[in-house]
Amino acid sequence: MIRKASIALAAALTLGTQAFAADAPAEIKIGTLYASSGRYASISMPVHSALKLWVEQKNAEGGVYVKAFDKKIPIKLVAYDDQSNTATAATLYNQLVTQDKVDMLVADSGSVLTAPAVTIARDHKMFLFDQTGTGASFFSKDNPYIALMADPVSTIWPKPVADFITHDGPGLGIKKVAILYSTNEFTGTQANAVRKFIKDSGAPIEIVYDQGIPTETTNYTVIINNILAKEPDAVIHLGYAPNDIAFLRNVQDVGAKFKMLFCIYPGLETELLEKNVGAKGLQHVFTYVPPQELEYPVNFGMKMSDFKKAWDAKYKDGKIEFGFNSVAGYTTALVLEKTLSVATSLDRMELRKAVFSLSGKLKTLDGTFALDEMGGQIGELTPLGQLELNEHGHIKFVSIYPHETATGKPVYPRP
Amino acid sequence: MLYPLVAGVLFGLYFSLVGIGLNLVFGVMRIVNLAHGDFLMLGAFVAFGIYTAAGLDPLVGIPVAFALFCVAGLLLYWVLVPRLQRARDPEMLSFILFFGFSQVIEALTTIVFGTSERSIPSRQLASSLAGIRASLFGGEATNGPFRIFGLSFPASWVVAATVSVIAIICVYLYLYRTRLGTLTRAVMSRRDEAVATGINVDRVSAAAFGIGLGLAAVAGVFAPFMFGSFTPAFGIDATVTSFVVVVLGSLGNPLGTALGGVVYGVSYMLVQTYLSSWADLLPYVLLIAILLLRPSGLLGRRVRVA
Amino acid sequence: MPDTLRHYLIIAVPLLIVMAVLPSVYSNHLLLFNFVIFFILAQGVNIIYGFTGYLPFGYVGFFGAGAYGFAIMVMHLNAPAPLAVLVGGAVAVVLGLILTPLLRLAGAYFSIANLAAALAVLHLVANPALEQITKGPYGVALNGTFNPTMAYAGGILILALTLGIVVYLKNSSFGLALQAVREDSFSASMSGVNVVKMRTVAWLASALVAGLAGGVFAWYVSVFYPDNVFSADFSIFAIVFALFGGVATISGPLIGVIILYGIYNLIGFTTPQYFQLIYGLLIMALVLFLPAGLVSLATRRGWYVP
Amino acid sequence: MSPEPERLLEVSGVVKRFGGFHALDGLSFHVSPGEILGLVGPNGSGKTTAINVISGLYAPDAGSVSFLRSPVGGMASHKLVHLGINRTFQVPKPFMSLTVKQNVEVAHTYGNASDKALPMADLLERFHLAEVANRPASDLTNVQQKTLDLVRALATQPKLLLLDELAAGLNPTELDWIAGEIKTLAQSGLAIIVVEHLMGFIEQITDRVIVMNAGKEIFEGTLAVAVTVPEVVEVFLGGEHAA
Repeated sequence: MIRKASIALAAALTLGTQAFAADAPAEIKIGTLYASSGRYASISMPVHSALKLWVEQKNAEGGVYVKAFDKKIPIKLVAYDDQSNTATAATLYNQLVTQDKVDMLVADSGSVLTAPAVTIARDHKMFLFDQTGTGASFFSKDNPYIALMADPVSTIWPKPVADFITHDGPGLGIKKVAILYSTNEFTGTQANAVRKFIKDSGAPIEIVYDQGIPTETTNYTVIINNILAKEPDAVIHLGYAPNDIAFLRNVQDVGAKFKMLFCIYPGLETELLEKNVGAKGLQHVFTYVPPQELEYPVNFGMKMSDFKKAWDAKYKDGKIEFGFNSVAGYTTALVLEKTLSVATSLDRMELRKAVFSLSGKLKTLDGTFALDEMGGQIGELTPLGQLELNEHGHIKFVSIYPHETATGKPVYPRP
Repeated sequence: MLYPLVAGVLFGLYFSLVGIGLNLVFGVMRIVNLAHGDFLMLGAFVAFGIYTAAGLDPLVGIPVAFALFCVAGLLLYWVLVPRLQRARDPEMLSFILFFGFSQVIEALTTIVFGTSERSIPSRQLASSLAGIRASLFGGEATNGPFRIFGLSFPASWVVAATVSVIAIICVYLYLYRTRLGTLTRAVMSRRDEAVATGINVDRVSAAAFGIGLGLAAVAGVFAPFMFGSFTPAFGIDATVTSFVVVVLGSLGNPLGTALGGVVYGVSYMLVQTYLSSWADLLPYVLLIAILLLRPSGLLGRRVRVA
Repeated sequence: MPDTLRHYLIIAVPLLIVMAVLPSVYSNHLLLFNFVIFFILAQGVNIIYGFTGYLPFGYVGFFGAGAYGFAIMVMHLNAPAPLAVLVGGAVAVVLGLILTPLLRLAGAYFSIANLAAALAVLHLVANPALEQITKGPYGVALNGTFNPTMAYAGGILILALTLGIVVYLKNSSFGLALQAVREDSFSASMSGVNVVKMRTVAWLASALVAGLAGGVFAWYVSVFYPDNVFSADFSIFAIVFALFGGVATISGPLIGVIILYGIYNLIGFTTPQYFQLIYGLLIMALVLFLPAGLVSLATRRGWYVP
Repeated sequence: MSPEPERLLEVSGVVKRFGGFHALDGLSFHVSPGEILGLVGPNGSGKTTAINVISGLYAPDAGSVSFLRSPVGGMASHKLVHLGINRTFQVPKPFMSLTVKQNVEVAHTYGNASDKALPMADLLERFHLAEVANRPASDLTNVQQKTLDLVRALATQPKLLLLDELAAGLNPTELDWIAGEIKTLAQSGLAIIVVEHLMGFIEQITDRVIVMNAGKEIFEGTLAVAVTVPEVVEVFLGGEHAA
């Protein structure tokens, strides 16, 4: 039944595009979900807000160019609130596909809320634009209906960190490493990757502490003390934003001195972390250098500074943070726009072909868009950087590794 | 070994404060306040507001939050509870009612404040006392780490634990040294007999409800420091942990809650040290074990079984 | 028993037929499937709460255990999906057996302990130490069993089983004895009812249907994380739906699901913003004004509601 | 009557402790079929505890309870019901949301201790509950709830019936009526133990009384004799003062 319906739908669409190019739809329907409340709200809202910003901007210009109909068509964003509830998310994804019959399906943010969409897209043979669901299990050779837009897959994301430690570390005196991670898919996979990269490198690096702790952990005082007891030269903490906030605050509160300290979110959600941890607490912390610090050369869409301006103009109240996730949402939007401009029809395989044709060519404010054969994002790799204070006492990024893009030397040990 | 023990005691004392309001409300009215954690969250917003709007020491938030939520509790009591007490199974219904209420609180807070994490810089807490501390213990007039047995702990933990101890003593004095408190204890141990002897149960209960919410809000003032940050969604976890602490101790006994908090805190820190990834299993296992093996709690006498 | 037959004919059979036919006229099959799941879960809550008075706040534990039972059978033993669903049910029953001591607790204590138990199972399943067995926090992606049509059909069968159990309870002396246990366990045992055995049977029946539902849910969605199938929302929704309609009846929980889950989805589709708020207010209004559920509007007038 | 009638229930040396408090401290007595035995004593002397132990609510900590010559101490209540022991509660505990008929039906179905069928309708009629048979038990008056509790017990066709303050709260007419019914039940061969504060009522119906104090018996015989024993009188007066 379901299959029949979707084949009919696909057939109708193909027919429409080929035979009657003049019969263009009045609008292109893009279906997505967001979480206005609950656990994933803080990562979902910035992504979704960026998508909305793009839709508004494009519709003000009369829509986006759609190659299949060779004209500009306005976009209709069909968005439902899943409240961070995955069962609700599942029915809503299905609603988008079966009732609203959206032309393009975009997942909610994060792996947990993306998971239901993966099955549904596959079932309905609908191509899924996965924004930030980096879960390794989504991407397999037998599932052609997915591509990851904005974040690198978790298995390669931390490569620059591991490379820095194994290549430059021994020279700086880094011999002992501690890994502390939250036991969820996102950070757990990154921890596995770091461990593997370090072990496979053959570098003289010893992992002296390697512990997973529950994602709900909000105090690290005792753990920090335990790590200190192992006297590591570098500490890699992999957790979500609330974990990073609590961890970095506790490091300050107990006055722990780590020679090198890496955390994910000071780079990804710098505004949020600076508000919560304070600039001093972030000083000399190693992190990913987010695209908004890099001003990647752009061949499509707004560049970072323009995007930031547009964002500040639209979201004045500051309730939704500008940061990595908002860039991710906008990147997804750009991929959608570019895809429409090259796809010869809205058929799923054509959409897939179009998305993959962008790989390596599309350069957005998020870096170079590049996919592996299974749809995992392997471009847009975030370099390793270090946070320093500028003359006004505000946070600035110094890109450290890889050397090609480096803007400074690491401060090691952290004073 | 010493470090997790001391940290566990400090952390646990704070959790006694987190749980004590729930204990009062449940003990007196047999009302299960599933929105307890949400009042904690609102207390955190009070502290946050005081700090961001007026730049004041979050400690100022303690009397403000307490007064505000005491009054809110009294109002809420008169609106909700009498209706509930007339029902056949008030305990079970209150469970559901306050679940609905916690949803409403979370939704409204989210609508007003958004979903991002918020916090207050650690050095702001007790900033007004830093000078006093410097003169007493020496050192600079800042809130650097606090040293106990030569080990350093976050100053905010020490402040939170101290306030918790003071709060527990106050509750103890209220229950054992004031008339209203004595009546409260009477209602706790035998509600029907208390009614029969002509105690104004409504007045006693309303007071307990107000004080219970007030204490939750006071605990909330420290939430930004103890949990790193807070969001409108953090209430439910706090509620469950509060239950663990309250059940570990025992109903109606503030000292029991203090003991429950410390036992929870110390065992949490020990598990975190030796079996890190299992730390979150601990509160639940503790709760089930204590309910099955000693349902009256560590200090309790009353047995509650089917 | 003519009543039994009548209940099958006027409630169970029509509902099953409608749910079986709907997919051919309405294409959001997953929404229909979720309706089936919630029919099952709300009736499962009815079995244990409506007939014996234990409010299972951690009911999702059985659901999640069933889902993981299914996943483990498929991942490690390449079991055919229907067999794996049965194993899911069996896993839930085993969990139910392990948790039978909880039935010694009364009222809110039981509910809280049950919630703690569900969270404990979640943290156990999601622990990376068990990655070899459960895939820990990294989530399950099942290959080779995906078949929404069959999974939906399986859901209908489980719903039929569940309705069968509830109709039996409503019309048999066994069900009457259970209600007697709920009302007063002392009087029930002095009526010759083996209280412990009776409520254990009801508890396990309730666990079984939730486990089967979890298994079939896992079959349908195929890709999931521990957080998905252990989400507290399942317990909460099932309880609220059952209570809203009215427990200890056959029709009450069904009406509850149709109305509330219907509204939930309608609000979700049209005005998403204030979703949680409206829902919370609805729950509060229910407790304050209609504590015995919607069906009490009819029973108050002396009408019989099956 | 034969000089030594068969003993239906034999309680000997039963001890029941709650924490350090000895609610029963070596209680011994017996009761025979067709006999009405009164259990009297001041508040806290352990009468209700004795009933609770015999009906299986509590297991005795020491001593033995035997019924029809086999030990039953610590046996689960529902099994005792099947053997033929039943009771009423001081505060009646009907199944509030079930109808009167359903209340009796549960006991009738699950607790029947006899092979003979017992027509439920007759029972309801006899205890004036027929007209409210289809009303929920929560609608009944306190006295009706007490009678329902009794009917519920009788529906299991017990051989031994324990009545815990059944008479409290009844008016004189009701008292006479219920006394008559109890006597009729005893005449049919049922052994009955009555715990009661109303001495007139005890005098009216019992064949024999056990006077209890501090968890054990201090007198056994008729009430008329009991009031002449100084020890008994002292206990009661002391008890009155304390109360």
